[in-house]
Amino acid sequence: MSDRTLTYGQAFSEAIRLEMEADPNVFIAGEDVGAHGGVFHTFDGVQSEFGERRAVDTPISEQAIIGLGVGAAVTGLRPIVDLMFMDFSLVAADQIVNQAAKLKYMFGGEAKLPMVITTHGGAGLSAAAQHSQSLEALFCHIPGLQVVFPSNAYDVKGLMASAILEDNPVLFVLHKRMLGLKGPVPEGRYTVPLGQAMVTREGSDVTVVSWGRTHNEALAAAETLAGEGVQVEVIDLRTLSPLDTATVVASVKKTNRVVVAHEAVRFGGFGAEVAAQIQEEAFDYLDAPVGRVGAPFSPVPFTPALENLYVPDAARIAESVRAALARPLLG
Amino acid sequence: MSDRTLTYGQAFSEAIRLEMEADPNVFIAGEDVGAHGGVFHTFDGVQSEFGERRAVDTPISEQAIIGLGVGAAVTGLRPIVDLMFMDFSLVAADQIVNQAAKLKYMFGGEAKLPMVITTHGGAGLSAAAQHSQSLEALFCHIPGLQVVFPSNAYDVKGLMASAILEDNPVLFVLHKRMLGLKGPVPEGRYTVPLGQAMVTREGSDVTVVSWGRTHNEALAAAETLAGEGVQVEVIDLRTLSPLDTATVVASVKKTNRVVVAHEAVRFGGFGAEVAAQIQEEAFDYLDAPVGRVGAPFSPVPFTPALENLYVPDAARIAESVRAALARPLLG
Amino acid sequence: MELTPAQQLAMHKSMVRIRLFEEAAGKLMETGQMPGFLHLYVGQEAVAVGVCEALRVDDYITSTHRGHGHLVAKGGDLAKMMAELMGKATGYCGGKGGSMHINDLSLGMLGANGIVGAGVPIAVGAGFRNKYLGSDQVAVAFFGDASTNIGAFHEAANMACALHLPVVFVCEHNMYGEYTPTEKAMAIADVVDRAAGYGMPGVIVDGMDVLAVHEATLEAVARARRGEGPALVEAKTYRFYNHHGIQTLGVKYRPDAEVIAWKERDPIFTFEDRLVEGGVASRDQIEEQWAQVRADIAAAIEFAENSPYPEPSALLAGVYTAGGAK
Amino acid sequence: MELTPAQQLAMHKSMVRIRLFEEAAGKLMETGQMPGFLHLYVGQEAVAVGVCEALRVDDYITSTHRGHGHLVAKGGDLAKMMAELMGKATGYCGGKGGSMHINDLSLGMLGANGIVGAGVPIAVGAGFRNKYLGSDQVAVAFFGDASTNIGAFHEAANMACALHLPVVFVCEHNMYGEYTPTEKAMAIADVVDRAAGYGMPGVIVDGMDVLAVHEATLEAVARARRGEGPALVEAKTYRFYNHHGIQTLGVKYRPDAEVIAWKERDPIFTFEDRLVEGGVASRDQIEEQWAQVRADIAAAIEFAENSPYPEPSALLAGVYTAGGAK
Ligand SMILES: Cc1ncc(C[n+]2csc(CCOP(=O)(O)OP(=O)(O)O)c2C)c(N)n1
Ligand SMILES: Cc1ncc(C[n+]2csc(CCOP(=O)(O)OP(=O)(O)O)c2C)c(N)n1
Ligand SMILES: [Mg+2]
Ligand SMILES: [Mg+2]
Repeated sequence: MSDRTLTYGQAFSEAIRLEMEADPNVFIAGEDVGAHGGVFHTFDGVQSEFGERRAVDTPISEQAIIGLGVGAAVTGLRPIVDLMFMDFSLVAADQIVNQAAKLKYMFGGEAKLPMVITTHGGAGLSAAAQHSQSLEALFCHIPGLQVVFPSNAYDVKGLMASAILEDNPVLFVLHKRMLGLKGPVPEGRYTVPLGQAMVTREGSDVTVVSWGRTHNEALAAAETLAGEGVQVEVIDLRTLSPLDTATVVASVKKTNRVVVAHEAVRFGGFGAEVAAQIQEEAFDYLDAPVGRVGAPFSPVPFTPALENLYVPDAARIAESVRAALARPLLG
Repeated sequence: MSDRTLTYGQAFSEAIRLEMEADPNVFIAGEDVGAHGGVFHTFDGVQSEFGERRAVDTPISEQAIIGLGVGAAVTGLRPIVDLMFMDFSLVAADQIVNQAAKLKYMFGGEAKLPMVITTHGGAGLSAAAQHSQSLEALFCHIPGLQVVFPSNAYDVKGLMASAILEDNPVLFVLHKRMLGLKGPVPEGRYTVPLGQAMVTREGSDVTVVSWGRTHNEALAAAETLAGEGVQVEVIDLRTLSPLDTATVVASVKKTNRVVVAHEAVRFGGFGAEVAAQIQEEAFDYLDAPVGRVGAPFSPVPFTPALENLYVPDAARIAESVRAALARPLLG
Repeated sequence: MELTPAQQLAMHKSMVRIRLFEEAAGKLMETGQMPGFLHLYVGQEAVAVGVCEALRVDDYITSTHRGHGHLVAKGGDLAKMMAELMGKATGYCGGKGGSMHINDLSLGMLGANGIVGAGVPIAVGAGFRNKYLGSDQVAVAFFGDASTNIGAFHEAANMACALHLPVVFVCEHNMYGEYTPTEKAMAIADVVDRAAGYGMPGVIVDGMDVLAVHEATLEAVARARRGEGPALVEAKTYRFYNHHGIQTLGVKYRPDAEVIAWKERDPIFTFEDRLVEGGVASRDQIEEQWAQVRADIAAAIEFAENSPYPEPSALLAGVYTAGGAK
Repeated sequence: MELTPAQQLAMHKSMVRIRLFEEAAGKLMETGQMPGFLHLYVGQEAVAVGVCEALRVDDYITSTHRGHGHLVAKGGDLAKMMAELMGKATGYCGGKGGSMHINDLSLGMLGANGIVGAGVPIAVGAGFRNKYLGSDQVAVAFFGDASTNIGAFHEAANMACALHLPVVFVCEHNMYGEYTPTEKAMAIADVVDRAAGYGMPGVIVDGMDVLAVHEATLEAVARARRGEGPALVEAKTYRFYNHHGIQTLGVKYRPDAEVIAWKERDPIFTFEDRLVEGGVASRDQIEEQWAQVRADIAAAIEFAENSPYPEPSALLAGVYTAGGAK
């Protein structure tokens, strides 16, 4: 590992700048991504390095932003198009789901659609119900898309490089509460492959599967539980679609107990898919039901007094792990 | 049961007409729902009975159609707004998810939003990737919405009446391949309560949970399996959100084996939530993993040669049931 | 229709209420007492007030991310607003909505909105309701210049015209959408050029002149009430602070000189000069209004500060309405 | 720029290809040999052909649910089209797309589209690509009159103008969107009235006159190639069959007399009269063209009928592209 550190947000813009240097067909477009460097400054430095031609400020037109990406990608460019807040993906859902995701298949497989849709998800800024959602479950359900949701600066850079180099549409989600989080990031170009989960802490008693900001809560929960004598194995999915079931199942076969934790609403969340697959593939190894931690069934509340209760944290993950462990062995 | 029969589609328009007679604030709006009676004729007779004021043809503007519903509902009317094909819900996703679903909560709970969003989902008409989707999983994940997907004419009428009388936004999905399916439907007003699943065939060996068109495939599979000496209990969820977990879990506790089957893409589908809940609540009763049947991970293909392979049918459900039964008892 | 001195003073007071409410909120945000994003309305007061003075309590409005001014102008309760912005249980949304979802259904204010353009179709729905019920109420959609580039605006404008609904579209053209000058986001200078594409009349008005805004809106509203369909009013205005937060000068995307020039056209101070010059009010009367509002704001802050945060049990309340029309 | 006789005959042939392809497809549908929905282009041939004759092979077009005509006019292979409509493995999309997703990337035809308006932003993306690469290629978006009421159209039109892209917007105004007369869906008669709202020129042209369409498009395309930005061409036209399927007269929403009146202005027959009267072609030459196309269509049908359906293994192929730029 490098001793240079960057923030999660800086790692993102560095990946973009390096890939734009490497390939003249890569460009960024979106609202305020150019002169302003993005509302969260995750595109800082791109326009100053590459100019207005390759760092394009667009009107407030999410459908046309994605459509611009689709049209440019199918004709040979490699667009990175930004949606600012993940909530706005709903404004552009037709272009993402009915166009970008399906175009290649509908066209008989000949087309190539190398585009990255970037966005900022998650709660924690008191931004209320329309600026705080974690909507990854919606897009994981859509064949033709890939969905990435990193938890640290190193992965942000490496996964973003992979996403840009990828020939399929990728939805790349940054968690907006993690943008300032620092971590070691090597200087040059490197990739972290899409579709590979990572065991970020080894343990033998129970597995916690997670991603994004919740993954770091899982690590914190593991630390707490270590103090209680429980060895938690933590897995960061990193890419949600395609799902690296093998890594998850291998861990569960070792620990026999597992909790899936995410920030999104629990009901119908992507954790359900992970849980369903685990019980399908490791049924005989499970000593307790697959636990799931997620947000309760409500929109994200504005006031910190409620938002703090809403967002799943280390304490709730630890609680769910304890419940999984408390379960007596049967038979 | 009445001996009068109506089709699935006729039951729908009858529910609307009866509720419009009962409440002058109920109206319908959408593309071609008025003079033409809807592209699938599921609104036949409404404009001729109630006139253009209460059966409104709109421009092709799905966002504004839902917005019209939201604005009319929050100011006291009871709109029924139509999206024609379920795929078009993606065009209007912001208004459905960020506005209709969340408005009441964001407003502190004071607002009332009695509106029904109607649409026609499902494959089977060679309508290809943008006119054949089953997207219920997307909307089940959204707090504030309710999602209904009936499998027969009786339920269509009763559930639609409930949806119209309900004070919350309801997404009401008709399966477009079932519109001509006849069944007994009583003449007058009646309701089938939202949020209640129904055991449509009793059995002791294995449970199949399903909804919509796939439910009828499940019944067919149960028939086939009965010939093999297997007694399948079939559950029609009818309402997906809120989910009637209790009925499902009670059945699984009796049969100890279960398959969840739906037409939507399996990965990230609503079946994952049902499966995850079953293993959470009936873990000790399960003699086999919860099986899941759904469409493969691709867009819906156009050609019948592939579409027939794509859509889960009775044979695939039966196969999954056999796999669940083949599983030896452990411990 | 001439405005009475009392009406003009009321309009002045309403603008001052917006100004002082916003500046107080800005200060509270600066000192960490106000969570979330604040999009201040300061500079644009003449638009909200000029428009809402042309409305009745039972008329509807929809608003934007920059919505406090619209609620104040529609008669909003400053204490409940301040409490909401602080996330308190006594706020308009019980603390669950915050700045971007503030609303008062009893005043026909159908909500600020965090999604650009999304309020416009909702106003069309309210307009539909008015026509459906045979009422002469109107619905006004407020939206920014840059918001007119989003599909929802277009669909709503067209639908209101196609269905001939009593909706007035009020565009607040403040020359920017976030940090992008609107001239980069559209190839036209005036949003009003879009009105003809829907088949409605449009008018440009000086958004720093409350009387001009009022007059133009009165006409559009009267038309709508008479059942003559929608109209668009474009008010040229300016936000004195940053897109969100309280920075004024020294931002990268707006020349300081531009900000200063617009501030010289402050909608409140220029109106005060006219009131005095026209003999409608004395400087003392005006100062008295400011003092009253200052006291109201202080009381609002006190109310908000002394209010409790919502109980944990509130978290899941209000996702669904119990009951129905059964 | 005068069109040579050869060009005019090519345009005539292209229109005949559309006509006969569509009518053959309609018949096959009627007899159950063609699955799915067919939106026939018959009646509108002059638009696709007039426009595409102004384009180069390397220019891009996006299309609609009513897309066969656009692909034929861009040079599409009738056999691969027919095979696609029949769901065969040899079709343009290997049978996976069908009528609503037919495309030929090698001809710059970026697809029919099942979502109203959704092709328009994609054309803007292709236009962006052209400008980005410094190429003089243009992109044309075809769309229907009623599609201009959807948000995606609006966003795309505005974005093309804001970014000054080489995009030509071609509206085929056939007076209906499905079964709704467009006059009920918009309060304006001419879509061209929307052009000014984006800051682009717009022109109305007789969509039954292939030469008029061609001339208007040539100018818009030349402008775009010169880097002068987008333009809108509105062609007034009519579909001779039902929204989908082959019914002509006796539908509830369109008066028979209206259909008959438009059919009298058949874009092919009126063009033939002009060719003959102008001495450009003889009746025999024209008949010969029909005969050639009839033979092509028969061959296309034979090819399609004799083609296999895709293998089951095709089901999951092509959801993702293997590899990448690594
Ligand atoms: C759909 C959507 N896209 C982007 C945003 C982010 N955003 C919030 S305000 C804003 C600018 C709006 O500009 P304008 O409509 O002119 O209003 P102003 O802020 O100038 O009052 C943007 C881009 C959003 N909230 N919703
Ligand atoms: C988003 C969306 N809404 C509705 C439809 C259904 N639909 C298909 S074609 C059509 C009418 C389109 O009318 P127009 O654009 O005028 O084209 P035309 O059919 O007249 O050629 C409609 C409503 C759709 N495909 N997509
Ligand atoms: Mg603005
Ligand atoms: Mg049309």
